[in-house]
Amino acid sequence: MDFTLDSEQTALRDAVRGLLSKTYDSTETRREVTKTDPGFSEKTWQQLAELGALGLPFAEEDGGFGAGPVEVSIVAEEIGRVLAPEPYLETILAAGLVADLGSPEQRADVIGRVAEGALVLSFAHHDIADAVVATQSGDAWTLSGVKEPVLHGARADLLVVTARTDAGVGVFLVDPAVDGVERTGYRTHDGGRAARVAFDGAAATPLGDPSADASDAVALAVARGQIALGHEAVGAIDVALRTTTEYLKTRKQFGVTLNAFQALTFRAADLYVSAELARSMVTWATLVLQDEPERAVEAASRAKLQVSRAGRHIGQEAIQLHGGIGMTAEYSVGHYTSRLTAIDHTLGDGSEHLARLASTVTDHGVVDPIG
Amino acid sequence: MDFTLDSEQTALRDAVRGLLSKTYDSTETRREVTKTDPGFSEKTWQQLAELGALGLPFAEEDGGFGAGPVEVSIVAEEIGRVLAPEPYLETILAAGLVADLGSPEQRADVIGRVAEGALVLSFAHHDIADAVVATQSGDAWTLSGVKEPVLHGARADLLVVTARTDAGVGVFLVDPAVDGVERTGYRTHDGGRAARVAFDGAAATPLGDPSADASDAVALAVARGQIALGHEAVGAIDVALRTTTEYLKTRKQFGVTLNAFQALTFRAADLYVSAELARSMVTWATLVLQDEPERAVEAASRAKLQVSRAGRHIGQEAIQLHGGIGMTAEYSVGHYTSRLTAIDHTLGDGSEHLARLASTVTDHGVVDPIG
Amino acid sequence: MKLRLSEEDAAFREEMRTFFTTQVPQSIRDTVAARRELTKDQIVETQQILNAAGLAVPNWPVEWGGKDWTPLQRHIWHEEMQLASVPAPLAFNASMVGPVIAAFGSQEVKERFLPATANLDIWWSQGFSEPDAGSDLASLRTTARREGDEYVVNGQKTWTTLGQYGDWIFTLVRTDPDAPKKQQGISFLLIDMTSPGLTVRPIELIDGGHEVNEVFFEDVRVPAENLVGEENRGWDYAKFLLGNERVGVAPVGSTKRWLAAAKETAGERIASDPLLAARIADLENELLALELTALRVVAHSADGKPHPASSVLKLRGTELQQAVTELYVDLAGPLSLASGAQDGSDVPDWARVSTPQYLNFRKASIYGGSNEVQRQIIAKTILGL
Amino acid sequence: MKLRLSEEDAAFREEMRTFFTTQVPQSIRDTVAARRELTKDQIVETQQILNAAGLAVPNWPVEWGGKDWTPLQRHIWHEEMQLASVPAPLAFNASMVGPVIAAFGSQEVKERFLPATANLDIWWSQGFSEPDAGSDLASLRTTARREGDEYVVNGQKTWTTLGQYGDWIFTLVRTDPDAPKKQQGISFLLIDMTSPGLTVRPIELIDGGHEVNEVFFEDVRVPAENLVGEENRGWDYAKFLLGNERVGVAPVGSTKRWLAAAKETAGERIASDPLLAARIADLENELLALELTALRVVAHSADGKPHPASSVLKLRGTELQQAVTELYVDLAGPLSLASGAQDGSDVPDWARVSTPQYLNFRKASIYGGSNEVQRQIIAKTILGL
Repeated sequence: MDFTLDSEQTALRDAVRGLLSKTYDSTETRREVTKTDPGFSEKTWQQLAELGALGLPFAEEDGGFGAGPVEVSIVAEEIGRVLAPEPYLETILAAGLVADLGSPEQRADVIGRVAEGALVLSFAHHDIADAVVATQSGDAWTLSGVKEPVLHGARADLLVVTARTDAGVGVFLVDPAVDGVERTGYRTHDGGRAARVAFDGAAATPLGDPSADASDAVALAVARGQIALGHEAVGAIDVALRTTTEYLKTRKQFGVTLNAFQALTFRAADLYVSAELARSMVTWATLVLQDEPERAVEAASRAKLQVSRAGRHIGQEAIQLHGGIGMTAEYSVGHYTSRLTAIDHTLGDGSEHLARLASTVTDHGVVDPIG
Repeated sequence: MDFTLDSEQTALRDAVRGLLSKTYDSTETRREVTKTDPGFSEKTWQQLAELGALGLPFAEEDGGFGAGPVEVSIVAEEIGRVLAPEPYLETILAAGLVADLGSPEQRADVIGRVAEGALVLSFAHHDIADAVVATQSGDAWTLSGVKEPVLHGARADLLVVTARTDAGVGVFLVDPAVDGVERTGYRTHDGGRAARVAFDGAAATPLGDPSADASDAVALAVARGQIALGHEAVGAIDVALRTTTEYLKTRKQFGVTLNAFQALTFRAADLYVSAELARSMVTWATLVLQDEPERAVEAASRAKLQVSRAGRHIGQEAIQLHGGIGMTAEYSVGHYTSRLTAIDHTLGDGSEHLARLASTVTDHGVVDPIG
Repeated sequence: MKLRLSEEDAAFREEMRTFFTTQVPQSIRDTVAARRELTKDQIVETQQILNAAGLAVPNWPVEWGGKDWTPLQRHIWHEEMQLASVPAPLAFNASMVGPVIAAFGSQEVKERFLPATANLDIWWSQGFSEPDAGSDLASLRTTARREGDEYVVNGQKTWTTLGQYGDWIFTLVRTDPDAPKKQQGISFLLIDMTSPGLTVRPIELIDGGHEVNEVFFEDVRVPAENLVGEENRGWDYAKFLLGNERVGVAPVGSTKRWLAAAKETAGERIASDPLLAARIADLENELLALELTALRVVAHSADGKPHPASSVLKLRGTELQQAVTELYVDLAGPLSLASGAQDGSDVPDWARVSTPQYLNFRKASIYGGSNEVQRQIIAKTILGL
Repeated sequence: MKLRLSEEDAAFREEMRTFFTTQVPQSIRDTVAARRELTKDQIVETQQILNAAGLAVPNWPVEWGGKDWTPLQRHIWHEEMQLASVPAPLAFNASMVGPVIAAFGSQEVKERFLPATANLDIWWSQGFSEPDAGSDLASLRTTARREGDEYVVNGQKTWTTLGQYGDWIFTLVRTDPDAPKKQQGISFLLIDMTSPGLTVRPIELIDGGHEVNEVFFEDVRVPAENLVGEENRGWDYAKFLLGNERVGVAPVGSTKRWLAAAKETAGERIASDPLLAARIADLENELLALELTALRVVAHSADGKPHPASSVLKLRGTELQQAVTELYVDLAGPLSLASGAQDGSDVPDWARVSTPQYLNFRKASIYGGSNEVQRQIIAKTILGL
């Protein structure tokens, strides 16, 4: 058991932090970037690729760098710290399905380009009404139905789409430029982008064997996304808490700095407790993903629930402890709250994960973290 | 709409408060009384009768005083303020079923003696395993089965027992001295008394028509008990909160009184909020019982839920804000916590009432308190 | 003690209910019900309808358009208005500056401002908070230097809600910088927002909306006749105003309405999700307890002064308001991200607005005396701590 | 980073698990599992079994019976002990006075006390708190006046847990009343509880149990050789001791075991009551997060000094412990009143003890540095507030 980063991992963290903290050096800079489409900096995306951040978890033979969940978490946490709007999570998650399910040709085609920063992927998974249906005609497949919201779906160069097949769930690659795909993009409250993506007989290529149910592969990919999101949240939480404690130390009211008010400092202490517990849980989930992937779906639910609680607690209190300034778009802390709220509701919120865990609570006695 | 006591009600409150605050003038006095069976003062019971407190809600023709739920609440709240251990709730609740269901003879026999303080009643309602069953043989009825815990069941002069009949639920009067009744009494954690009461072919007299289901009457009687308990809790909460704020004003630590610590005074403010909301809700429930008894079961659940929350919040924090002294049996505040815990789990705890309210939450749009 | 309304009060309630549900345009009420933003015109139109019926400023003295209502009637008026999704009369006019002018203004000031204030012919803005004077309001720095018949005002106000619509602004300004206590030396001054030297700058909030502003004063010249009451007594008037404000900002009725609408929105899901049902039932119970507390406060505040328990209403009222906004976000789930969805999106309106509203309502526990200030009031004034 | 234990640590865990589940009498472990009170003899027997195997005081220096374990091994030892329902070595001996004597005592004091302390031949009591010195421990008033080779001790201690069993008591006493700061002038003195003038008075707690005491000192004469370390340096030793105590009082393992047992107790009800299932799942998750935090603290406290985050463990650990006791009361429902039920009652044991335990564990957030003190430590030491 070991919770420390090795020297390569530390170097990766420092490199990503160096890049992102320079790029997003102020709330204003980030607001400028998110104001216009695609809602992120294509240049920063390239720089992330140059750092090697985009190919980390993928096999070297596919064009990746053969690293693992820990390295993904490191990048995600740095993204969370500055609320970098780049489509890292979406691309990595979708590319993960290509890596898991795709043929050697598909992998070679997609992964390498992702690693180079040449492809932004999007994972079109949420059926807003009836499920998107995949239909086979000879060797050809088409999709029909609507996915929404699809994060970064309007900008994406390639869509990884889940759809209903006779076997259950299938996963398909769709080139958004083909006929029968209509994308309507919009801003999300956290400065991100999402889209309605409508398929109407759109040509699609199966990832893996379309006559088999891909539910387990999708669940694992989603778990990886949830855990990465958890790290993104933990990064955001850390900065939101620091920003808040700094404010308490410097803001004066009634002739003293706010940290003279014990009612406020005790609440800050409770925030720290929440933050530490969340960090422990997502770190553990990453290690489960690395060392015991068969438990990853459960671990991801646990992490997501903990992060949901911590994100709400810290997001809400960070604003409250700031007072009015925390409500303004010019100041940083409200953006952290907005992003934490978005993370909570991406890939299943706290209530959903609690319900899942509740439904299996009698399957075990104690929970043993180390298996 | 009027939330003020009239002059007679105020006089009743003052009289009961005068009696009880003299009788239970200290934690030590109450501990002495609850140390030995029957766990309350027979003399105080008589004095309550002399004040007219025991016959309040019953019709004058039955030997009662023709008052109503408000008067019962006034007495209950005063009992709660000093944690008086007398079996007021049990007796009034059980006698209420006699008044509602009993024949004129049964009413004349029981109510008058209750009002005089000559009878302690107990309501044997909770089936610990299989339900107590009532069996008819000619005109005679017998009961078999176990009720536990029956509050003040060992001391009671007369038991009002719910039992399963062919029609559903029946209510029966049982003289505990008859063959086939075995009572084993014990202390409860709050200084009260309870008993295991086993019936083995014990002779019983039906209250009302045993061929009809008495569920509704039982539900109303229980609701009355819940609402009275709510007032008892509100009385206890009020004193627990006052005791705590007094302590904060006088106890010194680090050279200042505790009310110099804002983290503590803010928590006291939150306790006040809980206390006020609980008081509002039980007061309303009493008025519903008085003016719209058809809504009383729902109102009682609402009151019990609110009181459960407030009782836990204030019971737990009252000890915490005191520190070690709050843990001791010599000091008052822990007894309030103990009693509030007992009240919570008598006649349905917060979770049970929340589940009930949840199951009917779609039956209405807004809740209109005034009908 | 009794629960039922008197016949008179029941009739009054019916009258209010009928008025609000028939006399205020449906389109305005629909906007409120859907939790969308009102236009300035909609707010003005509503208040003028109410004012024409004598229902805009019932809390004012009768001679200035008020009603000689009981506190309970005032409560009924307010609750029915919220339940009917009628936008309340603009608080800056009806609950804040109006009562101050009516109580402390000269006859001239009253005649000049009160009728126009009641009818929203003047849109008032509030100029109290400053960047360095939040909860510690009395440390404000905006100065008004007397020069002949005028005051010369310099400084900055902030958090001026809807200041972009403002015609006039009522301000607290420092007229005696040498006063021994900072609460002394403050005056209550009315300022025409078209005055030279006065500029309004929008502040964008975290929900992307523009509802508050900064207001800058650079040698703004204000006729001395615009002073309300006496010079250097402004702090007293401000306390009077803030006490009134506290009562007004615990919108039980609108929160009840939102919660009822959430049940409709959730629909079948409630039956299949016991945790959701319990969460709603719990909120409903807490709201009922708060409403009943409001009724108790109303019943015991015959003297017209704000009851100290009004802090309970503000504190708990905003907590519950925020809890309901959070419920909507959770109901929307992944759809809650789609705040920017446009025509053609399959995301329903209520889900699109859920997160911006949740974020926006974080303000509720900050403004109008933050919840920390309310706890302080409860601890000090009520509990004597 | 890796999750799995090293082979060596996994083997260590297996060894501990085997020892605890086979070498400690089942009857003692059953008593702990049923949450019933242990007798003095059971506590002594267990510690002597552990000590014979070298497992009673692993945190002490090796020469006095300690083990050269890594922090992770110490953690595993502690967790496995709790999961196996083995009563931990008496904290007053193993975690409090022992380490202080080992670190600061003279060679004579070490030889005289440490072996007997490890083997629980001496039962130590703690004499720190006083009626007027709770969280503000340094304001203690018990005095020790030097007279020749003796100290004469006068004063009163309180909250002395299990003082009724105590052979000796380690105390903080004021040896220099004129010291400029109250933290100075305090000494750490060992006192034989059979000394004339020393009396122990039981304090009944609200659960009806007797586990704490007052200890009175009336001209108690104590040989000067019983002083630990230097005169007037006692506060430093006390801080060292309290830091160790904090780590020990976050019993994650036992709370986990209780919660798992609660699931068995609830049985079928979990499947039919989604709110109950969610409550348990939630607690389980919070406990896991806490356990993982403990592991992170362990992994980062190589230098042996208490990690500041140990305050998180105490604070959250006791909150969760209390939440589990509350869960039991709710599971018992009406049966939770039957705390005094005797033979013949149909109320199961676990339900009878539920409320007394709930009431008793209110202490957990008060003793060992109240949760307010822990928040203060977090705010100051970690957050710099």
